[in-house]
Amino acid sequence: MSVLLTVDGLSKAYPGVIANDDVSFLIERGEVHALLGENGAGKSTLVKMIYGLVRPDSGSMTLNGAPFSPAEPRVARASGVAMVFQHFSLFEALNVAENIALGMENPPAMRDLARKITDVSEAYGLPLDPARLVGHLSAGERQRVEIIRCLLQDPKLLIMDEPTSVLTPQEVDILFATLRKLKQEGTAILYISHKLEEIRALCDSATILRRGEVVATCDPREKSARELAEMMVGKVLQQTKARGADLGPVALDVRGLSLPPATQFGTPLRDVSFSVRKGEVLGIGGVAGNGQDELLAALSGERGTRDGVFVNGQPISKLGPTARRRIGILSGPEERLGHAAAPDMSLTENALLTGHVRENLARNGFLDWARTKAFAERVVKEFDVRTPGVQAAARSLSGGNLQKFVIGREVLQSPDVLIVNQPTWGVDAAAAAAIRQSLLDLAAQGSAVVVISQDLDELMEISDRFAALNGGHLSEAVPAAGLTLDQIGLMLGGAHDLEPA
Amino acid sequence: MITLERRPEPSRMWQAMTPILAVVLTMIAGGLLFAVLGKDPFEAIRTIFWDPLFNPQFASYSRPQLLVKAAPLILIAIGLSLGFRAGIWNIGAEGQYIVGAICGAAVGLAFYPTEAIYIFPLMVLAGAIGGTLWAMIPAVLKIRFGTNEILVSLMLVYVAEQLLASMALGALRNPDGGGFPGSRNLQQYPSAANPELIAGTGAHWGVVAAFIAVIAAYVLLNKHLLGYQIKLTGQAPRAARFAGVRPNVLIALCLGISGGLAGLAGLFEVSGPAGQISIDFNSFYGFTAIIVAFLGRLHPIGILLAGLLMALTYIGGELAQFMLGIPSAAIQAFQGMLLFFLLGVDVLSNFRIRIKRKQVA
Amino acid sequence: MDFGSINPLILLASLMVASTPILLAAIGELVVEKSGVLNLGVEGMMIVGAVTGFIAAVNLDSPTLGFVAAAFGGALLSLLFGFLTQVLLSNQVATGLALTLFGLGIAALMGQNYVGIRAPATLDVPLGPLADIPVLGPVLFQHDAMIYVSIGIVAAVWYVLTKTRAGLILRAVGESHDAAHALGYKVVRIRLMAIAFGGACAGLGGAYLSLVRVPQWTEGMTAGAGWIALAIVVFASWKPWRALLGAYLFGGITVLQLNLQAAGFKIPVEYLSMSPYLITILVLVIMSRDRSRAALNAPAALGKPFHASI
Amino acid sequence: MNLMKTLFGAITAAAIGGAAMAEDPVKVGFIYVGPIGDGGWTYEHNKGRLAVEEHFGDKVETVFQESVPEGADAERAMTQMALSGADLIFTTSFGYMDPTINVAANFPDVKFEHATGYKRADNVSTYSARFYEGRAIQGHIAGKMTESNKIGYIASFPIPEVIRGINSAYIHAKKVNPDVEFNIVWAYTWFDPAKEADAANALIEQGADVILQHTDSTAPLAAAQAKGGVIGFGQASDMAEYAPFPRVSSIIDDWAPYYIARVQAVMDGTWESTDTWDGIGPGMVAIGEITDAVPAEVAEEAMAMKAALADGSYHAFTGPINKQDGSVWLAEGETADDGTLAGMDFYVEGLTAEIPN
Repeated sequence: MSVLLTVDGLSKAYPGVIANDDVSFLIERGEVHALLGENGAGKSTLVKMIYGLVRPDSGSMTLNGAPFSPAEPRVARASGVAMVFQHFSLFEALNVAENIALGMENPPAMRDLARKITDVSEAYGLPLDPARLVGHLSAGERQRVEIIRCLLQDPKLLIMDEPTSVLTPQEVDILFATLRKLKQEGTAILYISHKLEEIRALCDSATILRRGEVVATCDPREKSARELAEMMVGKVLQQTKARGADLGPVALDVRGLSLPPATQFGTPLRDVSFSVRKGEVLGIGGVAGNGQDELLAALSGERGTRDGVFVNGQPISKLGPTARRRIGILSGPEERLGHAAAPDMSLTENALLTGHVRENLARNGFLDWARTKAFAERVVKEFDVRTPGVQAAARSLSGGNLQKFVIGREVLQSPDVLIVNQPTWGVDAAAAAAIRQSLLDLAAQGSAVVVISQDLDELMEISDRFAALNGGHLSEAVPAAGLTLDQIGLMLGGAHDLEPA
Repeated sequence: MITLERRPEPSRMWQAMTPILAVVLTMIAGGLLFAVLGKDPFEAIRTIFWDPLFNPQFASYSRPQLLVKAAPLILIAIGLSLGFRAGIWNIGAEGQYIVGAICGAAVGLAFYPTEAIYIFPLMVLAGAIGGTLWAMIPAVLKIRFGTNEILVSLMLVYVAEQLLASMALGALRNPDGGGFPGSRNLQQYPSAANPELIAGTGAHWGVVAAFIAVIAAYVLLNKHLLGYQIKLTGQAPRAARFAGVRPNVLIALCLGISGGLAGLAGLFEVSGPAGQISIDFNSFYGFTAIIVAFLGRLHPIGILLAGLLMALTYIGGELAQFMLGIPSAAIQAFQGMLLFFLLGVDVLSNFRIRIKRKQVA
Repeated sequence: MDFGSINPLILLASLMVASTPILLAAIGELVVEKSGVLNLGVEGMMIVGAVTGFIAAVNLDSPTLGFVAAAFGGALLSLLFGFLTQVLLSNQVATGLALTLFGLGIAALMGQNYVGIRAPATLDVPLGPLADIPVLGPVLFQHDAMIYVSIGIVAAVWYVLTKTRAGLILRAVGESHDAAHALGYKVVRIRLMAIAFGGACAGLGGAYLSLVRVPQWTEGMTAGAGWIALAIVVFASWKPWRALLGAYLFGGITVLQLNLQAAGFKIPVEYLSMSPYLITILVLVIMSRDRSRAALNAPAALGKPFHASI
Repeated sequence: MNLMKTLFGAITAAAIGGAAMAEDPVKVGFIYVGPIGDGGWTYEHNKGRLAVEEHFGDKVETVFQESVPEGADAERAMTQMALSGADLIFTTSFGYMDPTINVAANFPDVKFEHATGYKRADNVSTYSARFYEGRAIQGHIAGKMTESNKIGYIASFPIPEVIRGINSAYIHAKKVNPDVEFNIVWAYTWFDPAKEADAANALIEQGADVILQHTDSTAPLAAAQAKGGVIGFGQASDMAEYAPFPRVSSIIDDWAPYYIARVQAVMDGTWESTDTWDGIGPGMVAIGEITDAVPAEVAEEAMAMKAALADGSYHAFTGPINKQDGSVWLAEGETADDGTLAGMDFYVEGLTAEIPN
């Protein structure tokens, strides 16, 4: 094997943050190279510099032995570097072929392109219909669009940013088969992830980043997942404390809940039924875009339904979020900025967002800012939110700190029922552990907790029972203890049409 | 290379500084414009900004006139600002202003020549209701069908203008006016008139209403849950629904309030300074108020100041026209510049400007 | 007094003339909105186009150069809007309104010495025998060049938007500027180009008023045409040929209304004058009733500010 | 209000105190409803202002404010002008009537002249022009010239001024051509070039080969020219740029003689509140050159009518004239009184349309 890409001393600083500090490593031809690190460790910035989206402050790169400093993605693509994004690079209202054409330098005529898409996608076991609107595709299918887009350009280096976060275990297998095939063809792959088992299964070497610096380079197959994790985090991890609470009567009961999709490209809920008892944690797994947002909206009261939701035996389907909060049903949506919190508002104002009902922050509609501030300060203190003060705008906080604030805001209101969606998404490991612990503690105090998550490890760690959401259907809830990954994969379903070719 | 870097939080210093900076820049650019037109820029700027306030020849008259001119702008802009903050774009205040004036005047004229104390209050009510109902058309269409309120409210301005012409020539025409268009003069009908309350101040009921609106909006936005919900909806609509705000209620409320205030402004204008319904009764107040709302950063106090500033440029502009012979077009362009600068320099409160040396590729 | 005295074919011919200014402005705004930008300053750009076109045509004694200058003037003014909204990230609604105010003022200033002057005549396109075809000839083949140019622009916009890579990129930028940016497209630059194109088209529309339809320069001569153009873009659900239909429909109502009066029909003029606006509202309602379809046609990023945060 | 009056009185007295001295120029103000650049109504008033400046030279100073909306803004514009020391203020739109009266009450020493209104005071005169006299001549030429016997009329708003013009033109067209028909389009605007062009086109398409207009832009003339074979008339200003064809003549508002006379009266101290309604005779209404497109004998007849109107030997509304419903308005030989004309709200017999409302 020979060296394809060298990265030498790259640095990039943003106001208040050094994203990359003197980062160096190299990638060989036909190698799957992992870039490992927590959220905020600088992985994304690094690959954006390789892809030409961000210019480094200092440092240099070579590709195929020649100096390489792409001024824009076009240049990077012309040099044989392709990238599959984690977010934000598809256009929902355009079809597959148009989306792919947009990512190519010199796309052939649409008809030829469509044929090529069909050919290539079948050759790599990722079937795609070029005429479909991307908005109508599942998350897994969307990722295929991105991968095919890259493959059509015969890349020498393929960058993949967290590709498996939206896939079922079966889909992950198919993806890995594709990547191994590419590797045999001599394509190098730069694989970004924080999922250690995947990296151990797939990658030939790994560069580990922490706070923008390279802390280690190793062969991941020779390390245990725990060793890798500790290199990533830099300290010994604490396990979530197990608990053994007694379960009370049914608190939240959902029977035959159906809901049309909120947007054209959303997923409807189809006849969803489950119940949660006091003191119980129900984990709901599923791949993104299978109805998670809709389920949260139906339970939080954002979207009323005709029927189907009961709390302590009383129907609440028609109640709005405020009325539900009054009777103790609280929730935390997935999107921190813009849904759970208003980005430009202060923490105090964001405390008011859900807190005014149960914390008596308003009288006859007139706000009590002093009490609100006190409540915000309590959340900050008890959930260890790192912030200059409660007057800081929500968007000025890091993801983990804001998530702690958002979850803490709900937990401190002592809900009878708490529903959260992706409570630790994009949060560093320490904060994630703290959030999980707070959910367990809440259940231990007798609240019913529903955790919707795409992180199966997380669900296995804290759930009493587990159910899977697939295409708007919810599976039967089963005890979480003793479930195997294969069983979960089958529950998550949706894999029947994805067999490798 | 100059790049913009988003500040983690808006800079309070720049928020306060940018309006002043904008006015200064407008003075410079406007001065250049006047100089190109062959006028003395310093004299022009002084005539526009200084003379209406302090020139002994005009000030005692012009100063109260600032209130007269600013009151409808402020009243309308306050209503609009609530909607704008919530992301609800009522561009048709001009139409609501007209319809409010028509409804209010119609009520007053219906009583003519009866003199009674209840007539004016009834007119005020009718004006507010007229404006509100006119604004409820885009509201209902948006709620029911998701129709874009910008375009509907805008189209309704033209419908209202036709309605005004029809009223001035038809139903509300002064029967003693010798067939000329226009209604009876309400100023000359004591029970329906909106007179100057304290002589020499310019303050009529519309000015009082504008001040009340400023205070009410300030309390609403800073001390009341509804104001909080309005702000929340504008900044993060999903978060607002999550917080329990019902978007449809808010749409109806914001459009209704802005329409009602615009209708009130129309009524106070028609029964006071303007005096009568005529074909050209509306004089762009509804559109100018949009500009005033943004000039005031959608903040009640800001709008109060912006309305006064705008009125100053109008009155000063008038003085500049006949004292210095500056064409009214130049004054209009000058006002356009003022808004451009205000909109442009606002970037400083949310972004930091960085100058970077170009890298050697 | 009979309805038969209104010849529908002649009506068609004159509505084409009446509609061309708003058609030009609308097709330009359509491209702007397809790129995700809402420019409410169409009226201002039109009137600046009207005056620059007129001044150039008079001084250079060439209507053609007048139209070129008008396109240039409209584009220049639109780039002021572009700079404020795309570079300084100002609010698009307010900036558009300010542009209208500024445009009306600056146009009046520029045109002060051009009142009461006649524009050089624009010549009809010599389409030879085509023009002599009975019935169709006068309707379709006896117009000035700009009518054909405007239809040509509509066809070109349709072709570019649906059939070419440039159009695909433009739609992509209007759909999701973040995704387009991630793929390496210069969102701001593309939008500035779209804005300039919109300004140029609005300028042409204004010049059509001052050089062909009226033809003379007078202050405020656009008299609200720019606002109609905005409505037509929505009426057309962002589709070029439908914009043509919408513009002709709107022009048609105005012309028909005047024809009915001229033919002696007793019609309530004020209420008929309202009808184009009311019909536009009705179409807006019908169009937006089917929320999913409207959502598909509307550029998803319309009016949203873009700042490359990475 | 009283306090205001004294206040203003004091200020004005101070301002005017200087004006009494002989060497000080007389300051004359003009309030315009539109931009000077409208090429029509305001444009002609401003020409009157320029004529005053030219006539008196250093002895006058004129100031003006254009595009002043009717209503509150007008009142302020007048007041500020009075405060700046104006001795005489012309307010040149009907909608300024009440504001003029109000402001005049506050400035008893300033003279006001309000155009086209009917309210007067000790220091407020009114003046207007008998445009219908010009319309009579237009009607005559139009009746003679039309071959299709259809005459198109672009009207602005249904007010007495406009209705009077329609009647006058119709009576005189009918007199020379009994088959003549009037097609009337109400544009509901004083000034919207594009709409005026459309209206002209609609009328021409309906067969009209003569277009009369009571709106201010040249757009109808341009439309007539584009169609070919259609004639029109200049309105408000001469619109000579369309002569000799399609513009065959014009009615010109000529305010200069009146303005000069009134300024002179202020200078002489002879100014009194009057009501002036002048026509062709005193030159307030001028008839633009009749071009060669009009046959010589028609032009001669027109000039004869002009002379008769000017010396008062002929009145444009001379009986017998019936109203549209057939009832008698003017008996044989009877002429219309100014009161009826001022408030005219009916068509004469023969016009088939209805006045909108």
